[in-house]
Amino acid sequence: MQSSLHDRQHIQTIIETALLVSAEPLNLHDLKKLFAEELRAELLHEVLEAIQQAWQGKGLELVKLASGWRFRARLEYQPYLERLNPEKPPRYSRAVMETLAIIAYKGPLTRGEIEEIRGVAVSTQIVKTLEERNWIEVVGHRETPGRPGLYATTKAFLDDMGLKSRSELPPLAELGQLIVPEVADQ
Amino acid sequence: MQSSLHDRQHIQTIIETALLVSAEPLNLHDLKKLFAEELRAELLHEVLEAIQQAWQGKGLELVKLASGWRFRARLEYQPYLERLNPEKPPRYSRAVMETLAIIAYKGPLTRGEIEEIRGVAVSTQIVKTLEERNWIEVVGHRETPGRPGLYATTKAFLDDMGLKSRSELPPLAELGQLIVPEVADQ
Amino acid sequence: MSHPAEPIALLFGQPVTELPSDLYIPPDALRVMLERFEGPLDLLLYLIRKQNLDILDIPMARVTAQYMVYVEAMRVQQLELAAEYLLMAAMLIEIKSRMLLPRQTVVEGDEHDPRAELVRRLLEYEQMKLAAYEIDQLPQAGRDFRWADAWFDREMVVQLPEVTPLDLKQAWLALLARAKHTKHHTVRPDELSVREQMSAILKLLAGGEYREFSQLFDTTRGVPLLVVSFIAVLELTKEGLIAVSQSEPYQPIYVRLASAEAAMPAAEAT
Repeated sequence: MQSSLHDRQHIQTIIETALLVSAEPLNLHDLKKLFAEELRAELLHEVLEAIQQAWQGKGLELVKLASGWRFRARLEYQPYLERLNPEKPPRYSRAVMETLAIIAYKGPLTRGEIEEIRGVAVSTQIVKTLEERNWIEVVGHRETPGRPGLYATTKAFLDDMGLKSRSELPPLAELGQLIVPEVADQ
Repeated sequence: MQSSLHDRQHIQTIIETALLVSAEPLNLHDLKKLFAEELRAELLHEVLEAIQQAWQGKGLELVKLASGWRFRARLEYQPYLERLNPEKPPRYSRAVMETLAIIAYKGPLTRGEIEEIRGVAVSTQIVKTLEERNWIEVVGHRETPGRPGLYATTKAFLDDMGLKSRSELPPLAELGQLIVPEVADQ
Repeated sequence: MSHPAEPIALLFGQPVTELPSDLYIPPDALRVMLERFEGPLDLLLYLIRKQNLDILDIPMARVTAQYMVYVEAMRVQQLELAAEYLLMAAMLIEIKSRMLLPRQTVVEGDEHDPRAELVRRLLEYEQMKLAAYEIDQLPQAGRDFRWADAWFDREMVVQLPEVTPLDLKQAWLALLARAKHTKHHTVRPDELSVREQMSAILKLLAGGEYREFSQLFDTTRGVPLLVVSFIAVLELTKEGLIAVSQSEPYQPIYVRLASAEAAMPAAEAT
């Protein structure tokens, strides 16, 4: 009994180590290859479960994928790991930013009204991008033909901007004194 | 106190996770980047030591190398892990190893100077093999005709040998007592 | 080849035991053997060791004689490599001839002893050869141990673009610069809260039901907000977005979405 428990612990350490150093997921067939003796699939499953248990509350988790088992960083640690090799954060296109600015400063207003200000069409993709980000929403409908939706920015948008209310948006009052360049820069 | 202990545990888990997923050794500077707040180097050292302690008797060990800290499988698990990937990396030829040793102990030096010590030409293939392994690199040029490149070993070489610095290389046999071993021991 | 297996040369885990013991060796064996040496220094070291010679007092004649036999074999097989061996042979012969000459002037200061130079090179090479062996004995990544390599799934977290209020202002400015509609779109800060309040009221009424007018006002957040809310209601009415109704004076005022008027009957019909 004593020795079998000891063996079990040893098997578990070997499997855990193999999973931690392997660049690819390992399936049961791979794991069996680690040992000279034939291991029962049942035992392997028990050991894998024990490893999962042992890693509760740690930074990695043992996950089963289509191609096998693999350790990966838990979702909640990703933000820290991202900092190690920060990828350049993606940027929204000018079209998205302008649409957002118009809705933020002038909403609620319809897509047609946004297009009027921008002078160009606002694609469905732009609206979808901002809706999926949960930064804009339809808060009502204009009683004109087609009953177009009225877009406004959301509370989540203000939260993400670190603002308490829309009145905290950078004031545009001093615009009159600004020398507006002929061409939108860049 | 309670919360500081909790923080400490959290910091430890984050660092451990980063070290387990990193494809490169992480130095203190890297580890600091994981956190938004400034961490004291002293605290980091304590945490690294705590992680080393926590992995006692497990399949991996945290080692300090030339370019930072990294987890590796303990040597005694290699026989098991080899069963997974039976293709062993090739042992380098004596010509490669002698060239490497000369660069490690006498570098930076030129190819001509290596040839002088070896008494035989150093083929381009040898240099390429070591460069591709990222074990040697050109660190400068000798200001003689042809400006030959000066080769030195890299940090990656020390890392791969599990060494912190060149001073940890096996000590050279003393010239006076240079008695060729009767038997190539092992 | 009479000796039992006993390694004589360092060949990294492969002890060499089948080396010829003297000069009388068939050329084929020589060829095989010479391939195992890393050059003339290596071969010379072997010969010195093999004959149990004091490395600091090399008997040039014997070593050179043997050496020439090897070199001859090399020359037949592999001319390119032989050049280095020939160079060494020339050096050995030079040393030998010097020693045969009577020493006339005793140590002319800086006249260097070619023997000393050879010994220095042999020692240095031997040192490096041993060092190479030692390095090869170190546990090596990939060969003797594996690095940890757990998975960090970057794709699991979609990185969203970051936007700051200043970016918004920039976008707005660019817009204005392009449209040259500066005057039309000048927005005063206080107007912002009105439009924000308009959104809030529209959301409140989104269900389509009537709301009591007073429900639109949050009395706990100060007079300015009440005023702004009131202006928002007026603005929404003006824009035809909401309908305000009161059956009789002093009766509660009800508000609902203007669109609900069109929508309600249809809803009731079903």
